[in-house]
Amino acid sequence: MNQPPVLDVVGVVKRFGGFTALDGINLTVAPSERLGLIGPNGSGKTTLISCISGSLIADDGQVRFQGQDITKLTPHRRTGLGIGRSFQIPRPFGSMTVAENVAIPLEYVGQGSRKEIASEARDILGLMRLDHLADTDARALNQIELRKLELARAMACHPKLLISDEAMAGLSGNEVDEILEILLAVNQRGVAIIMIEHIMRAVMGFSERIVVLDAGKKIADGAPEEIMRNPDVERAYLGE
Amino acid sequence: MRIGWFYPIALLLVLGGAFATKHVDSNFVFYAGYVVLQFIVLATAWNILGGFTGYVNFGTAAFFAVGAYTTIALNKALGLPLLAIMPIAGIIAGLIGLAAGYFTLRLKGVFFSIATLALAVVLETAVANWGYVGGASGSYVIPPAEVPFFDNYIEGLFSLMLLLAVVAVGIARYIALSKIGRGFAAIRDDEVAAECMGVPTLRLKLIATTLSGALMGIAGAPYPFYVTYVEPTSAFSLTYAVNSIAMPLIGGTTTWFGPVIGAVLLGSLQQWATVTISSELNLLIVGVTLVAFVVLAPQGLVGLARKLFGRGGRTP
Amino acid sequence: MLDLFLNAIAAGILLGGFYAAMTVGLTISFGQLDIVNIAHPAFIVLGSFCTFVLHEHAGLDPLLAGVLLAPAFFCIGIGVYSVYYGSFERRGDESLRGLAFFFGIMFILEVLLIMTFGVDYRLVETSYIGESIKIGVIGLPFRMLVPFLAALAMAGGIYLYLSKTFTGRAILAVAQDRLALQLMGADPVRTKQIAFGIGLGTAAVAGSLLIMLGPVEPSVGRLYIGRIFAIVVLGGMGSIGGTIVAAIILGVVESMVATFYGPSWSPAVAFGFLLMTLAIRPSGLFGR
Amino acid sequence: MASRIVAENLSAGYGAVQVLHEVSLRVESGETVVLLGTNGNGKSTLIKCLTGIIQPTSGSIYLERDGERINLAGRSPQEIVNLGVALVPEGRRLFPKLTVTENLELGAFRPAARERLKDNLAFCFEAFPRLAERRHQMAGSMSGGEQQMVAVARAMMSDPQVLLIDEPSVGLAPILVSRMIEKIKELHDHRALTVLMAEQNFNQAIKIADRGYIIVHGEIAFEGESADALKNNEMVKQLYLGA
Repeated sequence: MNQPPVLDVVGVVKRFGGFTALDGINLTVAPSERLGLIGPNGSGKTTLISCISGSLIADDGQVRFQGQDITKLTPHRRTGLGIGRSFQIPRPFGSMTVAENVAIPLEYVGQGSRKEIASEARDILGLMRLDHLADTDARALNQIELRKLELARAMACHPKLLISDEAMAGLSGNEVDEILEILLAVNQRGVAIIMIEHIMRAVMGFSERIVVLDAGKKIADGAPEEIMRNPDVERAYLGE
Repeated sequence: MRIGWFYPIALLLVLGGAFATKHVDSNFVFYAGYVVLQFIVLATAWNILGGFTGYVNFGTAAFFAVGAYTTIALNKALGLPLLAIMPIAGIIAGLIGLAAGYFTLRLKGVFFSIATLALAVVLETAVANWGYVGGASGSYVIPPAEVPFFDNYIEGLFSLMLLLAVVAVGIARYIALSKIGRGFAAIRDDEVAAECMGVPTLRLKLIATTLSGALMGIAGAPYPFYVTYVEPTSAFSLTYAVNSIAMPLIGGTTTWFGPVIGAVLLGSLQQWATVTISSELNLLIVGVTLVAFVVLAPQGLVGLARKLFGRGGRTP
Repeated sequence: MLDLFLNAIAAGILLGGFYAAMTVGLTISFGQLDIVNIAHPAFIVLGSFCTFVLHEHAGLDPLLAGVLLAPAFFCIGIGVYSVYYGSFERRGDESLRGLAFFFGIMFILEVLLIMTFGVDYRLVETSYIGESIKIGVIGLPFRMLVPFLAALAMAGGIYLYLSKTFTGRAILAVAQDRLALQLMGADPVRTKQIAFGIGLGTAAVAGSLLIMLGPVEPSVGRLYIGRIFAIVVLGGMGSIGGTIVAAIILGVVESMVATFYGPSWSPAVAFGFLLMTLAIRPSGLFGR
Repeated sequence: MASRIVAENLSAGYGAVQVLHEVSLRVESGETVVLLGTNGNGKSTLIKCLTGIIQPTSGSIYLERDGERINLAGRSPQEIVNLGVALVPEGRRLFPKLTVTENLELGAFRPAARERLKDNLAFCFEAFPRLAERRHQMAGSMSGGEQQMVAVARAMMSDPQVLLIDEPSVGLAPILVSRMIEKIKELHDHRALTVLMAEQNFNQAIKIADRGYIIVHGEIAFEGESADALKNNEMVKQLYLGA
């Protein structure tokens, strides 16, 4: 943990009208760390990663990525710096094939020639076990394939930090394992990962560290075993 | 790099057209052909923004007329020849496109559409009040008596418009097959996802509005020489807008050749129909065709053909 | 000079009231339902010509004709929205093809009117149109005063309908959360049909006011597109009160410009208004 | 007026993902039944099935009202609301640009509730004095807790016999959660409501429960015939925290 953090979130606040979705969140992620972000429904997880990836701009506080202040940058600039995200509800480019979907970030974030892009797209699709569907129209995919495409596209942004927003919700046990294996393989390549997940088995097994949000506040931050013993976390989930 | 089939065919088309001027005697062919080609340019230009990125420009007539009136003004003031005026017309119309996009595209897309619609009205009023270019009563342009290489100026204009059409379609095709075009398609499919995948969406949209506007302006520049008498109501006629929208939607908006198909079909039909039926009925047909296609065949003829040949399904 | 100034203001207020009548239907369809009905001014012109026919051939008072036409326009509105819903809104295809659809309708209406009536200007004459009353130095011509009062009455009626009836409240809510409205027991499609119908109904009345104000030709609607969209946006996208205030502001500014710089600049004022509104304050002056 | 809800062998999902597998449950007239489980297990999907927001792929849903048996499957949300079944949806789903009063008035859209609008409005303002103070405020500008009050009050405005509540605790601080839960009990007692509440906050939910179901991976994993039976269940902690 003595390396400088790849991501440093300081006192981030986000309000929607009168509703405070994030109330001064602090969060750091070390290079190639696996971080689980959990919390009851509506606790602010998706809002937080939107402030990190740029689809929302924090009302207050600061987001730093590799030491650079990115609080107010547009999403595509952040992507260019190395933040990749998947969407909770898949948002494929419906008029394109799977390979073309992956090529978009490769082309706009990377610098490669058409040939290099094509071969890298193949690599990524291979990693995601989507290579057999490379020439299929994205709108013809099923749920698990769409989730994998989301991750594949996020990987194609050449991220140093990958944010996986509920990539496993609604999937079967085997499918969850498959996504977990993929994410581990991604992590092995030195990519830090923030995993948002409701499936406890998955997130507890995957993460080196867990951060728990409740009602827009961070209530716990520690190793999975600690978190499970933490009375505040139990209270957040089970109530008092 | 491979040359591919497009450029040789394009070259052949231009040469063939120029060759035809030497061997076809009927001027009607060139008068009618000019209009169809002009619609190919306008439809293609509209589609670079509307079809590729999904933002609707209602102001084709405004950009077209900017080109036409640039010619009138510069021809009168400096006596510049058409070929020198065309790039200037493109720059002016392109800047107007850029400004309209810059002010409205950060908001919801419909505001851009509304702004272009209002732009047409305001520019028309401005021109109608501008005495130097003839005001509301219009002005005459005297075409040059001699045109190098051609027997008469209409053949020259026809060949020029043919070249322009080929260049415009070439640009649209180049974009469609390039990084920019893939970025456009990403914006059209899902702008939020595109932005998160590193696509600079605002910049790309501004490129589209500028380029689209510039091509429309260039297409309008030769217009005064074609009609020889220009007045605001004809230069700003809504028929340019409705045609440039109807043609891509009929052909198919997501490809570079959809607008060409639509322009050739609808343009030729109109040229044929103006001879046989009244011009109002003619316009009514365009309007009804537009509405019928958007309601019944939303992907246009290209989409219908694809459905017929079953592309887009799942490859086993 | 002061006389001129006061008269310009008075004329602007009256003009603004008339603009409000033209806009209030769009405030509902665009502001509240999110339907970009750019054919609205074309329907207003259709209303003008229907008024003209009823006045010419049946001798009806133009305002009465407008009111009688409103139910027919209401029904047209239900039909238009049903097609729009089935073809675009349900498929999520409003932004490109939905816009082109209304543009096509606008064009068709204009061409049909040209085919039926030619491109000449038409007007209506009634006993009161030529009159005017004088208050001090200010002259208020009836041909502007009547549209102004009719506009206020119509806008007021719609305001009451929207805030005091159950269907009216559902109209205010439908664009905000469709599912939540279903959970209140209301049918969103039905609600939007009614709302869009009302929007077009106002176009009939506005059309009769338009032809009362001055002669009308088939393509005159286009001149108002920039104005009425600017008013909807400036008025806060869906607020009836905001629409009236924004319309009067535009009317006064236009009237001042026309008085002191010449009437040929009026359309430019509206466009400047629209651009300024979009660039500086897209939520409008009176956003809720 | 007695109303009970019976669902048998419900299966449902979104596209290719099947979320509910043959779920059966019943809510007797006047009962408060809680549907427990962490997110992603199918609580919301079940509630959405009962209110017509999504249609089940198989199985049946009946509302029994004074001996009359009404099939709910295949009906739209608005039809179901008109039968006297109100839903407080997940995420509240207020009309943010309408005032508190306007939101509540919309709650009374159902023809059967219109004539009682005044009484019900007074009742809601009495139950939630905070809302009476803020009746002219835009709903979107209110805090999370206040918004949840509006959502519950708005559902009450339709004069329901059956009240379904989906995750009332979402996004609320703990103290507000417990107040909201108590308020739901109070409304239940006052109006003799039949209540089905989906909630992940276990200890809060069972405070007011007569009975409950724990739903795991789209199946009923445990059926507790009393609050105590739920409380003493070993399964709960394991399910919730993966311990």
